[in-house]
Amino acid sequence: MSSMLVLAIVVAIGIGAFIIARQRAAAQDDGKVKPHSRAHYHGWWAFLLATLPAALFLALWVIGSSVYLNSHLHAQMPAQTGVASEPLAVSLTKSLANGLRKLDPQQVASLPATFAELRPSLAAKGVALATDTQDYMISIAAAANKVQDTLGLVGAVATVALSLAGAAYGISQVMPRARARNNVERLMLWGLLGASTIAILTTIGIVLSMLFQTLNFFHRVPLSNFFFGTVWDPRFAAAGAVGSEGQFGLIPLLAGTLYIAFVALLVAVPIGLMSAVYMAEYASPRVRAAVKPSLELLAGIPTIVYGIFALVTLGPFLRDLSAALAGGTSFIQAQSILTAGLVMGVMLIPVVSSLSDDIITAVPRAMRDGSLGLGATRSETIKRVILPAALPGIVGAILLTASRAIGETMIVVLAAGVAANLTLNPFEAMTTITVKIVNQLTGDLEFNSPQTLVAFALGITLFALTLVMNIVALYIVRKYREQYE
Amino acid sequence: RDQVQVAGSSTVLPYAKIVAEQFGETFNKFKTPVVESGGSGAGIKEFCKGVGENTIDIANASRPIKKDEIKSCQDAGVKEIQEVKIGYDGIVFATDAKGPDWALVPADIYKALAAKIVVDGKLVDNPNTKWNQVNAKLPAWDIAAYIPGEKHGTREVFETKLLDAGCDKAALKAAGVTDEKEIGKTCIAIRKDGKAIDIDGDYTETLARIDSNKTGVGVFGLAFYENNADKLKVATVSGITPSTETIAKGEYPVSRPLFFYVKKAHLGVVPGLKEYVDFFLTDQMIGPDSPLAEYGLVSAPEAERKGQREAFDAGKTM
Amino acid sequence: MNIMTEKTLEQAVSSQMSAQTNEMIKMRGDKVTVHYGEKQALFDVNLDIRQNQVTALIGPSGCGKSTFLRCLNRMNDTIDSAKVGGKITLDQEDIYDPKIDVVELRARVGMVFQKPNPFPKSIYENVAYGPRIHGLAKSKADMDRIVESSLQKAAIWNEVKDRLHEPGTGLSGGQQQRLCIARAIAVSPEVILMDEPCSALDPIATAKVEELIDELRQNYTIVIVTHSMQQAARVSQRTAMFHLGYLVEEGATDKMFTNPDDKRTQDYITGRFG
Amino acid sequence: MNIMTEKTLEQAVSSQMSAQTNEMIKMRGDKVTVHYGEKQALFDVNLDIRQNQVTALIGPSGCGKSTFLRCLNRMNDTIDSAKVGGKITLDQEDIYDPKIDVVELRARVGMVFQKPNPFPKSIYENVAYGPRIHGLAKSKADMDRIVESSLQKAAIWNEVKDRLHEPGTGLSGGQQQRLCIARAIAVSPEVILMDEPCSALDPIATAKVEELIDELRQNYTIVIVTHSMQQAARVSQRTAMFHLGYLVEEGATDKMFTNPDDKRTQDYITGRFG
Amino acid sequence: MTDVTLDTVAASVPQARRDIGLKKRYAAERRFRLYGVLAILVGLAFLAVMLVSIVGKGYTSFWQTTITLPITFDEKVIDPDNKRASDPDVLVTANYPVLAQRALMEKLGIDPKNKPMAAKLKGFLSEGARVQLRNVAVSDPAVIGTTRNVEILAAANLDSAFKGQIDLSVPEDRRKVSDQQVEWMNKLKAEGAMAEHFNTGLFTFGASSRPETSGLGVAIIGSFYMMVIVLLLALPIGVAASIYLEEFAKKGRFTDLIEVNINNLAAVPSIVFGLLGLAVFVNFLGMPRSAAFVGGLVLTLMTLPTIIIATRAALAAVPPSIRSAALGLGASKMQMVFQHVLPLAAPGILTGTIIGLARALGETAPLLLIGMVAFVADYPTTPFDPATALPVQIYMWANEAERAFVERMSGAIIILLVFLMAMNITAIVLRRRFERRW
Ligand SMILES: Nc1ncnc2c1ncn2[C@@H]1O[C@H](COP(=O)(O)OP(=O)(O)OP(=O)(O)O)[C@@H](O)[C@H]1O
Ligand SMILES: Nc1ncnc2c1ncn2[C@@H]1O[C@H](COP(=O)(O)OP(=O)(O)OP(=O)(O)O)[C@@H](O)[C@H]1O
Ligand SMILES: [Mg+2]
Ligand SMILES: [Mg+2]
Repeated sequence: MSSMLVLAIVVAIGIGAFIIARQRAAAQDDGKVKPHSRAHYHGWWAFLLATLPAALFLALWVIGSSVYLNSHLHAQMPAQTGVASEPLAVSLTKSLANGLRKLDPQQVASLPATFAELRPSLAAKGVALATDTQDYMISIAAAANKVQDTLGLVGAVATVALSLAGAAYGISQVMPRARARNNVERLMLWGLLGASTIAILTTIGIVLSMLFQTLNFFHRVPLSNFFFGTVWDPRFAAAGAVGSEGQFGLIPLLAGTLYIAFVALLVAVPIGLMSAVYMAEYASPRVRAAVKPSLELLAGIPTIVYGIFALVTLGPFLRDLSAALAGGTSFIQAQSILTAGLVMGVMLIPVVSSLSDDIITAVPRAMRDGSLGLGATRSETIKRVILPAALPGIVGAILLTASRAIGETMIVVLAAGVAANLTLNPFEAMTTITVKIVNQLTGDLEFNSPQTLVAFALGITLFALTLVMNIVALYIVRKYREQYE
Repeated sequence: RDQVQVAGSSTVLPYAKIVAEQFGETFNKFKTPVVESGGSGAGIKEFCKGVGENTIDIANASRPIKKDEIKSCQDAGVKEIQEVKIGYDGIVFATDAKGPDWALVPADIYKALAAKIVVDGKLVDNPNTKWNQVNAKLPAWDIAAYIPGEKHGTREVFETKLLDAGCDKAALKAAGVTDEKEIGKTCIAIRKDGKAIDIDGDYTETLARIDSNKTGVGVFGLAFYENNADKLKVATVSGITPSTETIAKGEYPVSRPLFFYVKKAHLGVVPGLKEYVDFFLTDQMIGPDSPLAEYGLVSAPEAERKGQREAFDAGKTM
Repeated sequence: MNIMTEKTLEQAVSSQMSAQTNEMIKMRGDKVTVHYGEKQALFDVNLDIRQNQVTALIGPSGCGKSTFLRCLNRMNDTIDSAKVGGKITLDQEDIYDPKIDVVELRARVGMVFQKPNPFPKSIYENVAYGPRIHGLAKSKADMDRIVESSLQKAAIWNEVKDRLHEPGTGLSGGQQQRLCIARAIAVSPEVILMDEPCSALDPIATAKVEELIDELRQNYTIVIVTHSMQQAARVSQRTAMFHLGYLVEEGATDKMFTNPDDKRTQDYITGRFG
Repeated sequence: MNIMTEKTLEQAVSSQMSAQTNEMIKMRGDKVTVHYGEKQALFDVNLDIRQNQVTALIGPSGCGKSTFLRCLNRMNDTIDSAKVGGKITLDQEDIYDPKIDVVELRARVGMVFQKPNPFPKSIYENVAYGPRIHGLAKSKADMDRIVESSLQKAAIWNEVKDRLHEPGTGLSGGQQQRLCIARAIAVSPEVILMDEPCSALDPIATAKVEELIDELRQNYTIVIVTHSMQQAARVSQRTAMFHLGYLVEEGATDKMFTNPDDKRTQDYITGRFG
Repeated sequence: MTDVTLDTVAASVPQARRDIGLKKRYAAERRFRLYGVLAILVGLAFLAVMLVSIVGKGYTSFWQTTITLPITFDEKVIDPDNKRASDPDVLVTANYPVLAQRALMEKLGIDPKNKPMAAKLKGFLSEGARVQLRNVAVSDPAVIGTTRNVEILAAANLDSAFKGQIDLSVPEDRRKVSDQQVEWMNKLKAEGAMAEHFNTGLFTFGASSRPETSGLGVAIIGSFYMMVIVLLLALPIGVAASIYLEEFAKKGRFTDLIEVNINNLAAVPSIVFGLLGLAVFVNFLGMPRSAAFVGGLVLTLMTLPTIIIATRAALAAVPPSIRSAALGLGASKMQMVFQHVLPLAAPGILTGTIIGLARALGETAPLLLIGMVAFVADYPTTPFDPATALPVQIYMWANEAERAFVERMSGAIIILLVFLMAMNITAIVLRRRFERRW
């Protein structure tokens, strides 16, 4: 909390610096020398000088002092910690120290010697502590709190001093020819750069949050079993029970993922593309304005609704239809790749159509004129000139669609089921990687068994898969983009 | 934090919800506990993260906590865990309400759903395609069974109490499978030709599947069946009709206990935690006439409930 | 024409006779007006295009040269807001007649644009595109022949004969423009319209294209828009001067550049404005 | 300038003196080369821009006129592939010196583009934008004065004074172009660069802008790119002829148009090419 | 002369008309066009089917049956020892259901001593009656000792029966509503005491295990918090990132890397973002579970790629002439971007943002892992309190055993779709208003 206060002080100093610097700059403008930057840029520069280094220092100081405290606590731990491990003892002490902060000052002044005595007063303040917190930790925790207070105070003073120094420097920098605008803009640029790295940080975060469990999984299940296994049968994690060691073959899931995505694309791409062509090339602006958002609504319907539709309506319909066609025995199962692909395809129509529509409209008019001027009909122009020219963009759109298809869970669960088969028959059930990620994570399985951990391995595999797909997409787009223009 | 936080099994969730809601209504000074769904595994994982404000207080589980899990709990400082058994969940077979009556024995289920069975002394891929091939008394329906998926605790019960029980081990041995382990495996291997369909979702999904395939057989929780008795017809197993009574008496063979686990370190610290557990354990909640029983929980026998209350009050940990 | 009535035949004969006196009239604009939405861009333009001659349209920017040119093969149809009035005939046939098929018309009246716009396909495919959609080649060999002769007529065959299957977009600007001309020739049009065909080219490329236009005149009727009077003087036999949407003056190029009737033409040519 | 050393001061004085003999040199290009990626677009161009004169850059399309113009206020910096070599000075100061702030440079060397490009804001805001970012007005009244005088200098005040707060995009093409000129004047530049400022305008609007350019010459140094020799002849005092990236010839406009030294200039002017 | 004329006619008649296969080509043209129309019709037909099935199932959830009963707030039942002045808990814990039960029996003319008859009343009134009556008594203690008409919620099964959703041909022991109850129901209906009203509870109640007292209150607040957080974070960050990538970054490896990254993040299954949120925000940074704030952060990360992709396209579409104009006047690049380019790109940015928000509004999976798929009955006061979200509530209701929840689920889907449509319309309207005018 106190670092928040310090931060507030720093900001206040910054505001002061802003006002002073701006006034100074305005006063200096006597019309003789043309000032380089406008007054408020000087103000902002002073503000930034007063706040940024100080805030940065504060952040480092806070991190540094917690690292220091940690090692300090480690050093203080007796050889016999009395609990399972030393790190646990340290963390117990830390929570104890945090708890002590909730107590009144006089209570802190007269801390009881044993944890048993201390616990009720802490519990009264709503502090939950592990029962095997040891007595010796009380004194260590109290001392640690003192150290922390001192560190905090030093840090606060230093931060404020730094801030004041920055403000003073910033104000002293105010001169007609000083390039305050350039300085401020350079910092803004850093800010923008920072924002754009969030994508990378997210990726790193995703990989890191799955990596340890993935490694743990591969510790127990050999790589080859996972990547080349053709049977997915993880079994329920009944430790010691017969047949508890399952098989974790990726192949059936991968095949299912690709197969279902393929069928979905088979539905979404022709329909979406033709809709886009019609909207871009034939439809009047009024029709287009009505149809485009309507189709986009398809993408907004929660996927569970599609799933239920497949489960309750479409699946049985296809089954009965096939029964009627084949005279008795149905060759389409109620839950099948076909059903899932169909429904998912419908959901993805707007993704294809909206993106392709934009891309087709972006094909230069000169291409269209060139073809029409030779006496080609509209459709000939579209088929032979516009679509080939728009191909890279369309490929990109299709890949994005494929990514969405790969990532979809609910529809697959309800329409194609969860059985990991390996089949070529589109009328049978199959399942996908994403489905298994969700199910293995949310089941009744033991949480640190391979059965659950495999979800993380699947997650990373899928992540790598889509990454490769996107690199390929980028490559294709680049390669073809160079061709026209 | 002024609110009890619960996470875990989605089987226990409806019960915990009822208790939480009534708890909130009865004890005006406490907020209604938050009950997360997400599966026993995920619940216990959160439970075992450690002690303190940003960890949960209770993990619901439809299976007992595993040794490994207790160990990781302890490694994280969660030393004292109190186990509470709230009752039993009956697992029933049901078909569409308009169909004929069904009477099953474990052997039927084994013969219908196992991957391999012994025919004429040889172990072969399951050739049965209709129920009446398994047992002449059953209707001539195509075999289509909706069984719990591998993520469900119910699956384990299904395997041990039905498949394993219905498996003719002697015949297997005679057919040349001698290794004990191999026998165990063969007994619980389920056919993968689309006749046995895993359901990873909830029972609503199974119901929807039966709705759309009137000759399907589904596995449900007793509670779910009772809530949908107008659409479903339950099958007897070994001649016993499943009901709270027959399960409580131990006559109906397929049931499993339901649990929750309490973090003792949070007792008396998180407001309402102790009261919530106490409230849960009253007969008013889990007794034979309680709302939970009405919803479908099979109450534990009187003595067992009393034992649970006493053990909790005494602070017995695992 | 195959459904030509007695009367139109008569007309054709009579107009033919008048043409006999000097050159044959290939296309004729009669009180052509064009509106873009509210705005009128052309006012009652009457202009004849003579067979096997190069007609140049000149005038300051925005005067309606391109607009008139695009009326001649109904490329204005592709602009929603454009409305064409008056009458334009090709061989005495009204091209805005509903009976007229616009696809067929454009096959007869080809167009080359200001910026070379080859399709992102191979050189061969660029030229083969038109014959292919119109089904002009009976066989592969036939097509090869059409492609070769078109490229030869467009004076680019020697430069590309070894790289027919490389992309047309890889050529230089001048080559691209000649490729576009070859593409237009490949469908054997009767009239070729060119809208500032050299404005994106460097002087050397321009010279080549101008030479080519002069040669093409033997077999085709050509209409060219240019903002360069020099170019008009070099390549055309007849010149039409536009100003603010009106046709100011029209006549033999020699006369136009030496002794124009209209003051505005004189001012424009001598650089008083534009 | 405040950090001017003794030496540069000396230089300045001496060059000032030499300029005294005829006109003062405002900007000077010294062996300017420009590459776009691999392709060289300008080759060693040496050209002086004289104060209070209009310098016209002419030459066929693609010869590098715009490229050279854009070097003069470093607009080429915005094209990633463009590399500028050689030296360009403004009042003897190297404008490509790292010490020079490019924003400040552009405030001194303003630019007007081929297509009028007013901001989609009100007329007033269009003109006030420059003074505002450079902090040239102390008060609202001050700003009003700047806007009015700029619009007056651009000879458009009478046409817009009643609709200052209507969008600038609602004006006609010629008015828009004069608005853009007013916008450029408002920041009190020393040099104004114009890249084909009339090519999108009709003859009447063109005449107005040309008149304006002639008036502006009293207070500003002007460089204008035009593809119309007529225009160059009308508005400029000096003309520079470019061809294929080379400066072919440079001199007083009268002389260039009557008696050019270079064969190419002559050919171009008489319409032999371009 | 004649000869000559004929000759010239022959010459002037244009070369014999070539056969360029027009008939076939126009047929192809028509076919192609037809495919386009068909494709659009197929899409729209699916939309119609989905909407009809959702609305058809869900519209009844906007009505709820209530029974108007004259409740006597009997002091003997509520506060037998007259201690309510000293102990406010008395009013809270009183046995209110008895009051409702009594009133109902009176209304139906059942003798309270007729125990078997009285037992059949079980499941007639909602258990929520307790809270309903308690709220009346607590807010206005003066009511005690008087009689007042209160609209008590009917139990879910009765509500379904009233709406005609229960098949009465099923044998009585297999259905949830007994014949006797149906008879009473019809009686009350005839008297006008039992009627359907607009279901405000659907919008105001929190989660509940009873269909009739469960609503979307908590979910709507949770979704609202999350949308605000996503808007406040994802929009500025996304726009900043796009500006950097589109306007400042040198096209090269770094931009390629970010571009691939962003496209890939758009394809990552949403549950993976949940894993990330759990690991980073809850476990590493110690933020609370089940909180809308964490949900908002997770959805922000999920939405960013969409916003960035759309914003970059919008920025790229701003004409270069505007950029040159600003630069030519001596504006710095920052000034150019923020004062000219960004305002002109606003419509495109808006569309992208709203599309991103719409997706975020419909996501369940990432919320599962951070504990937002939960039973939450109390309203969250801050974004740090436990909350749920609209799609979560839909998902949870879909998994309920009681059938009355299915109806509510469809109702919730309608509400979600209305929100989505509202967002889309906002996007279109805003777009029109900001539409560039150059
Ligand atoms: N698509 C259009 N919509 C509206 N107005 C148009 C359109 N095309 C041209 N115009 C207007 O019609 C008039 C004539 O335009 P046109 O393109 O024919 O001129 P031009 O003589 O070809 O000029 P340039 O030499 O610049 O090409 C101009 O005022 C122009 O602004
Ligand atoms: N951004 C660019 N990238 C690559 N090449 C360019 C670029 N801009 C211009 N060029 C090339 O540089 C050469 C000179 O171009 P510039 O625009 O200066 O010609 P110009 O004399 O202004 O012609 P015009 O009269 O057509 O405007 C041309 O060959 C052109 O293709
Ligand atoms: Mg034109
Ligand atoms: Mg230029």
